[in-house]
Amino acid sequence: MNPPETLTRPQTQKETRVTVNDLSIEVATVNGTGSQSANNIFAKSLFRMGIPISAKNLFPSNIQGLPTWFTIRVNKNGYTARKKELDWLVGMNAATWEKDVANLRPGAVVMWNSNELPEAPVNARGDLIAYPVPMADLLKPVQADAKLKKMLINMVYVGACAQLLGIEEAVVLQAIKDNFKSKQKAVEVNVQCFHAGMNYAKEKLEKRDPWRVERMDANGKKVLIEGNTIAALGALMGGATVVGWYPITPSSSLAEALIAFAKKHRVNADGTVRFVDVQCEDELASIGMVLGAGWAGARAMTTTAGPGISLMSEFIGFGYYAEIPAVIFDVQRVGPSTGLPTRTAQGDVRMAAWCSHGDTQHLVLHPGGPEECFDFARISFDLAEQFQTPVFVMLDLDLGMNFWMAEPPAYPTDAFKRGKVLTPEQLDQIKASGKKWGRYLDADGDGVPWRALPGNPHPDAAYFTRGSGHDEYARYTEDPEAYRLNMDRLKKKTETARAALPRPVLESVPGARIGIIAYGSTNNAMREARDQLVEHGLKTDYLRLRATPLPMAELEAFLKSHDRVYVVEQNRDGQMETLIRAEVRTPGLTEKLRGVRYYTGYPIDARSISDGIRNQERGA
Amino acid sequence: MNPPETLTRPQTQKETRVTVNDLSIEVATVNGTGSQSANNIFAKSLFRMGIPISAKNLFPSNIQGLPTWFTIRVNKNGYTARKKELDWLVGMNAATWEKDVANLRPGAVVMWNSNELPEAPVNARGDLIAYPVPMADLLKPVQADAKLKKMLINMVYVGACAQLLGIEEAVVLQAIKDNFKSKQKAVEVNVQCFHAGMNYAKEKLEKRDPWRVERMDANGKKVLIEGNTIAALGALMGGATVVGWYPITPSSSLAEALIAFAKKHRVNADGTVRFVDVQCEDELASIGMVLGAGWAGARAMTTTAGPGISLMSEFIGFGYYAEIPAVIFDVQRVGPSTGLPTRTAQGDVRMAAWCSHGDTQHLVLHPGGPEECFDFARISFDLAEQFQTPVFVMLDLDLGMNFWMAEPPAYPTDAFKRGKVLTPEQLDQIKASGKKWGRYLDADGDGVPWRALPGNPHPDAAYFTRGSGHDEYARYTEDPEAYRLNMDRLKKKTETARAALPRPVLESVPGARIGIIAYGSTNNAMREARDQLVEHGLKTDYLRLRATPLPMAELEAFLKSHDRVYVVEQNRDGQMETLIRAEVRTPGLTEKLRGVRYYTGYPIDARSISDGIRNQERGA
Amino acid sequence: MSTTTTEKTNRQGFKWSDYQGLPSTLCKGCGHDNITRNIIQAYFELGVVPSNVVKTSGIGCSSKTPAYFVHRGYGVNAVHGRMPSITLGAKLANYKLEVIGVSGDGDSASIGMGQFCHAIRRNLDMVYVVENNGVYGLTKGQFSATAERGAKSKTGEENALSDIDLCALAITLGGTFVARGFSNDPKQMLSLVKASVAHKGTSMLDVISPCVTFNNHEASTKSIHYVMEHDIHLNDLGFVAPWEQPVTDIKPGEAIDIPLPDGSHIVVRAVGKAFDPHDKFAALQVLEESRRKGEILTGLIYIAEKEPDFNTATKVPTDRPLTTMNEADCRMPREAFEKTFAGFR
Amino acid sequence: MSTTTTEKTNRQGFKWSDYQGLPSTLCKGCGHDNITRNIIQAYFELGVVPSNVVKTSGIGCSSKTPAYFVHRGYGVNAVHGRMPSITLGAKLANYKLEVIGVSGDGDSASIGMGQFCHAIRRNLDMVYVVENNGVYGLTKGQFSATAERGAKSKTGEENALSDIDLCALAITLGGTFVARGFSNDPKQMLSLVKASVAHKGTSMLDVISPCVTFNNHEASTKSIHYVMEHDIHLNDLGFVAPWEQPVTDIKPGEAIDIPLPDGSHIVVRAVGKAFDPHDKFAALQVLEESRRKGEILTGLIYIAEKEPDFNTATKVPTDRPLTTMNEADCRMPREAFEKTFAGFR
Ligand SMILES: Cc1ncc(C[n+]2csc(CCOP(=O)(O)OP(=O)(O)O)c2C)c(N)n1
Ligand SMILES: Cc1ncc(C[n+]2csc(CCOP(=O)(O)OP(=O)(O)O)c2C)c(N)n1
Ligand code: SF4
Ligand code: SF4
Ligand SMILES: [Mg+2]
Ligand SMILES: [Mg+2]
Repeated sequence: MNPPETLTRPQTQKETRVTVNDLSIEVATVNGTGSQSANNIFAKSLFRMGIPISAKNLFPSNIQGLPTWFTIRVNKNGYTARKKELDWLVGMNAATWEKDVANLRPGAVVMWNSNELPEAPVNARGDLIAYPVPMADLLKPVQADAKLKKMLINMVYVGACAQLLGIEEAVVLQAIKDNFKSKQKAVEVNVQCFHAGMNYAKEKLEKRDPWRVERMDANGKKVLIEGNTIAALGALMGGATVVGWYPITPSSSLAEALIAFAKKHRVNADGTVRFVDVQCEDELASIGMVLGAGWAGARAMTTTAGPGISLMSEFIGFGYYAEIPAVIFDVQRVGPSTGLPTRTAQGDVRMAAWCSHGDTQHLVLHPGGPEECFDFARISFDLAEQFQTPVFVMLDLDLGMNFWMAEPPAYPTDAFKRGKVLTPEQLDQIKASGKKWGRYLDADGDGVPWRALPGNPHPDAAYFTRGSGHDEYARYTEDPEAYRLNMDRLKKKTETARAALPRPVLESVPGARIGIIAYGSTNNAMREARDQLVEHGLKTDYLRLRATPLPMAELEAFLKSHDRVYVVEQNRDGQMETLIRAEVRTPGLTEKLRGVRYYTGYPIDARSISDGIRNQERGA
Repeated sequence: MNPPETLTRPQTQKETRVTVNDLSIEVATVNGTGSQSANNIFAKSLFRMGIPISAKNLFPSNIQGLPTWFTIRVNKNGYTARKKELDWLVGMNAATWEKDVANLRPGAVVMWNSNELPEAPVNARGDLIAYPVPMADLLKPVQADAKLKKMLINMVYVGACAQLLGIEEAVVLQAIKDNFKSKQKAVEVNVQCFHAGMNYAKEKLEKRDPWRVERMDANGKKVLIEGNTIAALGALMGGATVVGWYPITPSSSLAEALIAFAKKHRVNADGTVRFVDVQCEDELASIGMVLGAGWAGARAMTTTAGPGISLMSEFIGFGYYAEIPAVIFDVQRVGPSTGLPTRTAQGDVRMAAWCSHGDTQHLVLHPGGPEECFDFARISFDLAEQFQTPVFVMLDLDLGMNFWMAEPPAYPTDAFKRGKVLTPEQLDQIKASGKKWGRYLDADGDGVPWRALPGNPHPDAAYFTRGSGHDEYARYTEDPEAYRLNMDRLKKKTETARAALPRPVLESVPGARIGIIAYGSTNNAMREARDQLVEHGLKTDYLRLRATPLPMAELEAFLKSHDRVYVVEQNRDGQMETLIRAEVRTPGLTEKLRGVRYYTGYPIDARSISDGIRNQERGA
Repeated sequence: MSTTTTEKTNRQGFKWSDYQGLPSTLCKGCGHDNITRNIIQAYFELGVVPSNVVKTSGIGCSSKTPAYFVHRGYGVNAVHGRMPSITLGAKLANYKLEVIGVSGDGDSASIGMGQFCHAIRRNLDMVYVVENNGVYGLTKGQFSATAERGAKSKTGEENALSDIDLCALAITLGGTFVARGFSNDPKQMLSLVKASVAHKGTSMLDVISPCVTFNNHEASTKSIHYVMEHDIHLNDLGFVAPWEQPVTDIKPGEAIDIPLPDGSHIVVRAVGKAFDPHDKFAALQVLEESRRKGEILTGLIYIAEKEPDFNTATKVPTDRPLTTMNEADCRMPREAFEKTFAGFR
Repeated sequence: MSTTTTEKTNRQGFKWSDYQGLPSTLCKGCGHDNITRNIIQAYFELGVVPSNVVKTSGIGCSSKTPAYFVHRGYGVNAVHGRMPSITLGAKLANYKLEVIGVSGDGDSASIGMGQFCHAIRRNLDMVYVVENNGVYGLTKGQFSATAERGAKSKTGEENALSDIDLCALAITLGGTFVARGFSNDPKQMLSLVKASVAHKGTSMLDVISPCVTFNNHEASTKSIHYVMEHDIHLNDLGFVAPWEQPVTDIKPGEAIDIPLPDGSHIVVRAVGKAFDPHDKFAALQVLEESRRKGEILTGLIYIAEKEPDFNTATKVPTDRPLTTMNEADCRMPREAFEKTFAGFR
């Protein structure tokens, strides 16, 4: 740590080591001050230089005036998880300034608006590389009102950082243009401010830090996109036509993106839209509407977060029991209750699996990255219609609202799998064959019944759907055996579905005795964590779960072939571990399970995983 | 089975075997026809003869005109579960007549209203003991209008059965008087009809069946009571002062009984009542009101069933996280969804344990009989206030709405345990000692913080309760460490509570290698089931769980000391088994678990348990 | 559809029995069954295609009734209080469906109050029937929110709170068709149901429908007897189907002829003083006045001149239901797809 | 309470700062903060004992405000839309508490619509403030159900549905105190808040409270500018506390003096034509008329003559809060207990 004698002024000796394309930048700012576009330009520019990056926004649950941190991780290896240690701070917020500086690791860079923030905390540490920038002064020549200047100031640090890090000017200029599109005036002032920062750094700041960025070719055709946005595209391409939703962070942007895409890509010549969205009065209405639409035969979905799922619980059980397709996007945030609405967690895993009273089992998809956000959003509609049941697609705030690099998906050409829907002709055939169709009849032995859609005019088609007891022909009954048989069939249906869900992904290395299980956004830290473990001499295999009900064969095989298996998740209670324990039956397997659980609201970082495993391995 | 030659007329040879105080009677009738009082008198009379009985009503989810079955089990051993095999049918319902007769076991008695129901089904079987009674004819001399006669006809079979079974006339007459209380006219006609049936049987029916009842002295001071009623008394004596509820079968009668008791026993001289109930607009309002009252410092409760719990999910998570006492009676019925609203299940066990999004763990009590309905209702308020959290009391339709014999509880003399509530004086002391109180501060190391109640005028007392992130001093925070620490403390609190919950009850016999785990109303079939198993040479030990989070020491010890352990429950998915699997960590234990699951909506019977175990033991 | 039996058919060739449902399991004499009969009759006479009928409901005795009419139609008996949302989804998914939602006063005025209010506000093209008996029938007779203050329950309890008037509420919320009927007044009921079906928008039909088992006693204000004594017809309604002879002899001031979008007409004759059912404000006034007098005002209380229904407002296509949208309808072309992604580079 | 500082104290000896709360985290200029200021001022002037104040809310920017006033009081920030039920429980548990619930238009008119309606019907003695900005502030500006048809969002979207008028709704539902204010009109607000506190029953205060971040643009109908242009005072209110000099010089027809149960008075002077706030029907009329004219009518719109509040209706004891009930209060005596059980034999 910093020796007492350096307390007066940051060390000025020039760094000789050079670290290329590997740093973690944090802009500490205040929300509602318009730093967003500057930060996006910052991130985009790095990305367009072909360097792997990820960008995260750590924002408060309010609209204006509270601390927000924007982090960009630049990493040539393609590590995209949050990094615990920060290399490069841009301090813009007086309220958090001291703490922000205190949090830095020795040797880190700190750049700050020296017109506003005191230098003292930096000096007090003495082990930082200090780049004070008088941002307000630099803005003086810029023609803009006070409000606009508040926003423009952010372009100054982009300029200064670009200069110091070696971000290509042309790339930034293009990013600015793209960001403000046709708004020529906006482009101009932003460029002006960017240059102000750049020139100041060029002229007034001596580079003393080791970090550099250099053009790479790692990003190929990749895009930089939020999980919610790409999931919305998946839903669009998956054929969602009805969305009922109620705003809630961090899910709103999924619905809003989808609506925007539909308004662009689903418009008929007469102005009608092959899509309808209703911002409902609450989550109970959203899911009710979705179930009504799914019952009528449309591909329908809702977007929500934990509190919404809780409210939907009754209706979700109805969907399960009455067998109605529905897609529910749960972009998870920190619970219980309102919890930390703008922070991330994998806290609804257990609830989604077993949501509602009585015996229920739901189909739950856990995309592990942006590409899967697209894919799973898309196939969720197939699964919902094939199995006539609510399907959950679990994102989380980190995956949904932060920026990720993604391989653009292939243009989908497969046909929608609309499941067992009977046409009048098919009903005629059934009749002709002397059989009788029943809405809940297990005609195919797979537990999945056939349905007719409302409006089907065939005399045998009509039926009555209810959440109360019913027999194979959808007739009301309280008969004990009819109830039991139907429940058993539902269970069979779930088993059929289990086999149709996305298989887990196994990454193995020769000789690993330790297994890791993870899912969802935790995946993004896993490669790095496993590399860290290798550095510590621990080889690991990794089974990534992508859906529940669990893939029992793969899961048990994985447990069998390892001495200890760590389930890494972002919740307190080990929710996936619970699902695993509940289902694994082969003796001797569950005792191999150990949990690594991270629950602070921040996205999990690789170090927390590798440390969590190493600590337990030491004891093992 | 019945040989073909007896197909014409039931056999008439007199039985020589005599079975005393051991039979199962079923009255097959139609709901809304007023059979209830007759059946209650029937059951009461047997009970007052000192013979152990239980009485169950199997009713439809409608108000009038559909089949209802009332069963009385008379059993000198005190077996009170539903018996699979029926000994004695009273047929009153044309709609179910054929099926009712078909369901009887050979040699059973069938009595029926021969003015209305055809004899053919009885003759078709030929292996039944037939007692046709022309009930309408017998009613002719009775002065009553048609509507009343419909009700009175039920007293005729009570009379005929009494005569044939040997129920003491004086006892029945007293039961009639008690039932109709001061309504002299009603007493008279009922007695008249009773006598009409009795005399008809005496004069016209030759007793050919083996069943007799005889006075015993098995019932002592016991009462015959519905679980909901005695739970209501428990809540009253436990100090419930606020109840917010919304009607739902099978829980309404709990709230309604409580309100009636309060109106009797909580009235002030000025007409005010030391109790308030609000029939709320829905379950979300009920639980909100209860949490509001609990927060303000009252002992508050709600009553509901599965659909209500689903709707309350969001608020229940709030209660957990904001730490507010509340008592929730869940009288379980068959799910999922609306399911079979008038049938019984243990289907909300898993949901109650983990209700709501995010990481939650709730305190859940599972009374195993009427006495515990009283006790657990009572102590639930202590637990809720001690641990400042929602507490579930899980009944089910069988326990709640059927008649059970119960030892009247001792008059409670213990003080209410109101938990850690600070007075202004205590706040002064804390201040004087130089400490600072925090609403969520773990001052005692047990995870349970202290609270001050609204209105407490001490300057340090006021605080703000929220479902969003908060620190030890109830201040809003999104700080990652503050969040984690609070979640860890909540977990610690749950551990403290776990140790304070009712301990499991162990019943063991020397040398048993097989263990059984059960809970709640399943308990009522367990003695009989274990006796049956002994008859088949299987000795079993029995651990009755009474609460979750589970008693890990006792549970693991039980698992350790047995070769196989059967978890018997009334749901499809083995919900308690899941909770057990989720928590047991000692290697080698969970693989001993096997499930016996009964889910038809009927109360579980002993035979289903013993058969379920025997079948698996054969395979073991 | 050919008729080989002698059973009468309607203009679409459907028999009356095509509009029947399962036998009712309600109590004998329950008002709800009378409403069911009028719904059957109205659909039969209007010639609605049975397989296009979608019948939705919540939970309660009233909510059971969709099983008792139009067995050739499709039903959903949803969860308690949430009929409106299920209906909304179904109708948006397939605008061709003829939707009718049946609810109870518990279902709509208590647990479903939020959905009721927002359904009215949305003006989805649907019939919304509240079978209003002042109690929760299916849970055995607790007061509902439409029970009048001071009303006595069967067990003698007095209701402490004032009632919610669903008609006044619907008008306040911008309802476009608000009427009140009485289950046991078939003539008025039939016209009201027909007009409800013909109206394009949410037709809110508050039908006083006595619960003969739990709310038909003397101190009840929703007993058959009480309602018959206090029922005041605001107007008499003549429903004229598009193929029927229009009423031409209306003298000014005597009646109002209201044309409906499907070509049918309602001829409204005020019973007492002149009353224009297009006048929202007058509607609130007569409701408030009759309320003060303790009367039960029935008839067509309010109908808006012209308000877009929700499918129109949301621009749902009118040529094909959303349920039929296929890959080509849903997926943007490859070039657009690639361009979209390129935009994120 | 002795005052050693020079800070002014009220009649109860409390300082203004005793009524302050934490610093607001809302956007600068948010209407909600202005309401907060008036609540603080009203409580201070009324001399309400801070530790008896219970502040409840749902979720939203508006629902955050209870943290910003009366830090010596107790607050619950419940879940979205459920403020009324939490408040109901708290007040029934302890009738001594002075309860104020703060909600938003999303919180009360969307997800909380059911609880809003039933709160009004119940008439619990509470202040119910809806901080109405026509949008969901906290989730970034989606339309709420109080947004007018045709209003444009910040992103240019047009609202397709008509707005819900919470005042008309509350009156229709039997509300006993219904008023509308404007966050940026402190004089009227202060009187309204004071009268709300003094009224025994649910005082519904619909306060138009511009969201400067998401709904203050030109095409907004809830911007500060728009509201200032369209705000029409129905009446001017003078609030006279019990210890203040009563207004004696009221000429008939000029103003109405409304005495409140706690001894205070509201002196209501109609601004335009004569208007009696006791007249429910007139109230609905002025609301409907101003609505048609596109005006925003503010003032005391309706106050009932006399309606029992909910604690009274439910016979909650008035001598001791239910929270204090001990074993002796709650348990029937031993003999009664034994008799009760004997009755089940
Ligand atoms: C979530 C939920 N809560 C409670 C119930 C129990 N329940 C069934 S019907 C009903 C009330 C029905 O009243 P209403 O809508 O007036 O119908 P009615 O039976 O009077 O026709 C209630 C409370 C339920 N089914 N679901
Ligand atoms: C159950 C649930 N659904 C959604 C949300 C997300 N949410 C938070 S505030 C809010 C709307 C707030 O609007 P309003 O009540 O008008 O308050 P304002 O912010 O405009 O003051 C919503 C939808 C939530 N917190 N809980
Ligand atoms: S209980 Fe009442 S509402 Fe229900 S069916 Fe019977 S009469 Fe009708
Ligand atoms: S977003 Fe709107 S409502 Fe929320 S604090 Fe800002 S100005 Fe106020
Ligand atoms: Mg009803
Ligand atoms: Mg708002």
